[in-house]
Amino acid sequence: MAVICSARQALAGLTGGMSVMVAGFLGVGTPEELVGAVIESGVTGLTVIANDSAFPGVGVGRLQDSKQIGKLHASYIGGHSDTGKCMETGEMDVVLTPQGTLAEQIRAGGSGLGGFLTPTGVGTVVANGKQEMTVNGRTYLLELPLKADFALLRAHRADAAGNLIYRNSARNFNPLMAMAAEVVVAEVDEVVPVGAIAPEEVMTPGIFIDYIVIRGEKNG
Amino acid sequence: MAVICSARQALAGLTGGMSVMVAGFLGVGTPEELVGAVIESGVTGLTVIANDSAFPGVGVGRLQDSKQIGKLHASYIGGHSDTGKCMETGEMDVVLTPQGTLAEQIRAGGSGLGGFLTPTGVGTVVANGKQEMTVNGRTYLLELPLKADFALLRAHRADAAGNLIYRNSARNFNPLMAMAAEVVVAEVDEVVPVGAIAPEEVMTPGIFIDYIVIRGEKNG
Amino acid sequence: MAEQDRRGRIARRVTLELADGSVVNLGIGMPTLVANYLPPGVAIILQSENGFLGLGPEPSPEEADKDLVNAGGKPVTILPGGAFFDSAMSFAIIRGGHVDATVLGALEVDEKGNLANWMVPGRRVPGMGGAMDLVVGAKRVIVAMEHVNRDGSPKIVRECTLPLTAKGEVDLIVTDLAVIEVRQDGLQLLEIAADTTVEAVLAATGVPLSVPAGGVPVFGA
Amino acid sequence: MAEQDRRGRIARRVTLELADGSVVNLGIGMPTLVANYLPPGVAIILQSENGFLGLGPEPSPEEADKDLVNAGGKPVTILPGGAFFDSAMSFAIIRGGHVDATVLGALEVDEKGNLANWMVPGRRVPGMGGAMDLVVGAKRVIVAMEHVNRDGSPKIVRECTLPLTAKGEVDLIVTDLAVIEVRQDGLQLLEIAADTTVEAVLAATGVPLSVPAGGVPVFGA
Repeated sequence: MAVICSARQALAGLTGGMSVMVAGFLGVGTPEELVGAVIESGVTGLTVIANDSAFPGVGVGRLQDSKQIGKLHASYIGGHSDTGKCMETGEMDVVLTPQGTLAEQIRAGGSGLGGFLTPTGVGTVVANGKQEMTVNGRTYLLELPLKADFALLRAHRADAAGNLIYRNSARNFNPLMAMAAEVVVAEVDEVVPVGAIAPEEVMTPGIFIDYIVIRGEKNG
Repeated sequence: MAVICSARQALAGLTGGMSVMVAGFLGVGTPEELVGAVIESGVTGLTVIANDSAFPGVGVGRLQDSKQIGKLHASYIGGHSDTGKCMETGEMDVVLTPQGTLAEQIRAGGSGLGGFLTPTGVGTVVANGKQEMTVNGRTYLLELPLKADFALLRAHRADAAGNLIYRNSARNFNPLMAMAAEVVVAEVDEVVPVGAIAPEEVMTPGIFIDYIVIRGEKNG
Repeated sequence: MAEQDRRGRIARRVTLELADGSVVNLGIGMPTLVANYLPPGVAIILQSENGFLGLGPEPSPEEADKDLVNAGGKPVTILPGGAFFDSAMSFAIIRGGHVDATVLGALEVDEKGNLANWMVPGRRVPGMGGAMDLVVGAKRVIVAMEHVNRDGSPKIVRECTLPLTAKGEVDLIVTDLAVIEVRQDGLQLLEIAADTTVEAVLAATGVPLSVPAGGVPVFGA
Repeated sequence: MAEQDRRGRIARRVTLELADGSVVNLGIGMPTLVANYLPPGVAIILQSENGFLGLGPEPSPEEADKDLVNAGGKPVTILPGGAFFDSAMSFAIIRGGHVDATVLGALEVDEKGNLANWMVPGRRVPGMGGAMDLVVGAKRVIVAMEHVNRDGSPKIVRECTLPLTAKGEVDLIVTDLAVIEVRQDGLQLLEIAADTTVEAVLAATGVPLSVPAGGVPVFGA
C-alpha cells in the first residue's frame, strides 16, 4: 500500500550505482520534486532509464547537469548537449534506443516477459550485438526487458490507495515505469480519498505504488 | 473512420475459412448480436480466436453450437462440453493457450511485434514444438503473434469517431482485439457525438474501428 | 468431518499466509472461500484475472451487474479503490510478479513443487485458463486442497503423472490434514490438523515428508 | 525561391498524398507544416508519438497547457475525438501499422529506399527518438526535404553513407524540385516542380532516375 511521505523519505533507500527510471517526455510528465530530491541526495553513478535527457535545468536534464548519471538508456539526447559530449568522452555510457523499443523494454520488464521481437532497428546500428530472428519471413531484433531499483513518476491525482490519474500527454512513460521497478514513487498534485477515483478511471492501479509525494509539501 | 451500420452490413466481407477474433470472457464482453450475424451468415470453417468457448447458447458458445468453427484458439473450453468432444474427434482443431499468453499474442499481433518470450508454459505440454530461449538464466518460450481478418468487439459507448468505452469487466480482450484485425466491428449500446467522450476517457481510439453496430437497431 | 468443514478449515489456515494489504488471486472453487475467513484487521486486495483489482463480495441478485463477474463468470462486486483493465494488463500484473500470492486447487502436487491442476487426459480437458500464468507469475503459490482423492489415494506424490500446470513453482500445500512446505530438498511437514496424527498424514501422502524433530504444531483446532 | 516558399511548396505537395480520414504522423520541423496546407474537405488525424491522437493547432500562449505538447515538446492542442494513451500504446499504434503515413525529413535517401535522418557521426548524435519505429511501422513513408544540401550536394544518393534510420522503408520523396517514387527497380521521377527542368532535377540527384517517356507532370505551379 502506498505511503504518503516526503520526497526525501521516499528516496531514503536510493544509493549510488542504483538504476532509476524517470518518467516524462522532454520534461513533461517528469516529477521535478523527486528529481530535486535525487540531486539533494548526492548519489552518483546512477543508471538512468528515461525517454530523453530533456533540457538543461529541466527534468532528467537536471541529473545531467548534476553529473549523477553513469549510464543512460534514452531515445533522444538532442535537447541537452552535455549528454552527447559525455557520451563522446566516455564519461557517461549512453544506450540510444528507439523510443518504441525503449517503451516496450520497460513494459516487458514490468510484465515478466523475457524479451520481444521488434522490426525496429533491423539493418541499423541498433542491431549491433543483438540477436536477429526471422519469423514468417520477416527479420526482427530480440530486445530484452528493462527493470530498475526505483521508478520516479509524475501523476496528477492519487487516491489514498495509490491509484493514479495522469494529465494529458504527461502520461507517456509513467504507467510503464510504475510496473517495472522495485520501489515506485509518485509525485502528485493532490491525494483524494479512496473511492474518489472510479475503477474505470484508474490509469495506474495503486498496487504498484510504494510512496506518494505531494508536490509543494515539506512534510519530512 | 468508423461507419455506423447493421451487423449484416458490417460482416458483409466475412467468408468461410476466415479468422475471427471474438472478445469476451465467458460471454461477458462478447457482442451477441454480431455473433448472431455470423450465425446468420452461415459461413463455416472459421478460425476463431477467443478466450473461451463460453457456454452453450452464450457468446462464442453459439458458434460452437452452430458448428462454424474449424479451429479455435482459446485458454478455456470447460464451459461448453462440445468443444472438448470436437477436439477429441478431430472435428475441430483446438489450440489451448494460457490466458496471459493468448492476450499477449493478440497484443503482439496488433503492435507489430514478431513474438515475445514468456516463462508461462515452460516444462508443460504448452512448450511442445515451441522454441525455448534462455535469457539471464531463466528459460522462456517464444510465442508468436496472432492476427485475424475480423475482430468482433462489445463496447458500451462509442462516439461518432469510433472511440470506445467498455463497462467494468466487459473490457477484457476487447482493446487488444481492436488492434489486431483487418476489419474491426464494435457492437455498442449507444453512439454519442464526437467530443462527448473526453480524450483521457477513451479506452480504444476510434482509428481502429471500421464499423459500429448499435444494439437492437435493425438498420439494414 | 464433513466436506464443508474440511474446506472451511483449509481456507481458514490459508488466511494465515496472507499479509494485510497483499495482492492475492484466489482460484475458482474452494480457494474462493479464503476471502470469507480473513481475520479482523487483515484486508487483502483480490485480483480477478478477467480484468480488475478490488474484487468484492457476491452481490444480491438485484445488485448483480452482467458486466461484473469473477474469473468463474459469477457475479461479483468491486470495492472502492479497485481498478478495471484489459486482459493484457491483467496478465502483466500476474506474470510480472505483482501478485503476492495465488491460492489454487490441485489434482497432484509433487515433491519438486510441480503442479498438475488443469487436465486429465482422455477425461477432462477444460483448458488452463489463467492458471499457468498465475502459478509461474505469483510470488507465492499456495495449493489448497483435500489431502487425498475421493478413493483415498494421495494427491501429494513423488512425481506428478498428470500433465503439469507449471514446474517447480509450488511453495506451500495446505490440506485438511497438514501444512507442507516445498523445499529444495523435498517436502517439509510444518503443521498437522488437530484431529489427525503425524503417522496418519505420512500414510496419506505419496512421498516421504521431513518431520521436525521437536514435534509438529497443530492447526484447525 | 526563398526557403520559406520552397518549404511551403513541399508541404503543399505532400498533402496530396494524404487521404481524408487517414492517420498521419508528421515529423518535427518542416513536415509539421503539412497540417497547414491541407485542402478543404480533407481532414487527417494526427498522431503524436508522445501519446495521443487528434493533435490540433498551436494554442495561444494563454491557452497553452504544460502537460500537452507535441513530440518536439512544443505546446499544442487536442481536437474533439482525440485520445490520450501511454508510450507503449503509442508505439503499438506506430509499429503495428495503424499509422497510414508518416512524413519525415532526411539527411540522405538512397535508391533502395534506405533512410538516414538521425545522426551525423562525430558531429551530431541527438538520438533516433521515435523515428526508427515510425519509418518501420507506418504504412507509407514520405520523405519531405529540400532536394540538395546547402552546398548543393545531392541528398538523394545511390547508397546512404550516414548511419541508417531504417532499411528499404521509404516510399516517396517530395522535394522542392521533384516527386520521386521508390520502386523495386530504383527511383522513378513522377513530377517536377514548375520552375525546373528534368535535366536540372537529374543533375541535382546523386543517382539516375527513371524518367517517364511521355513527359513529366508539373507540380507547385
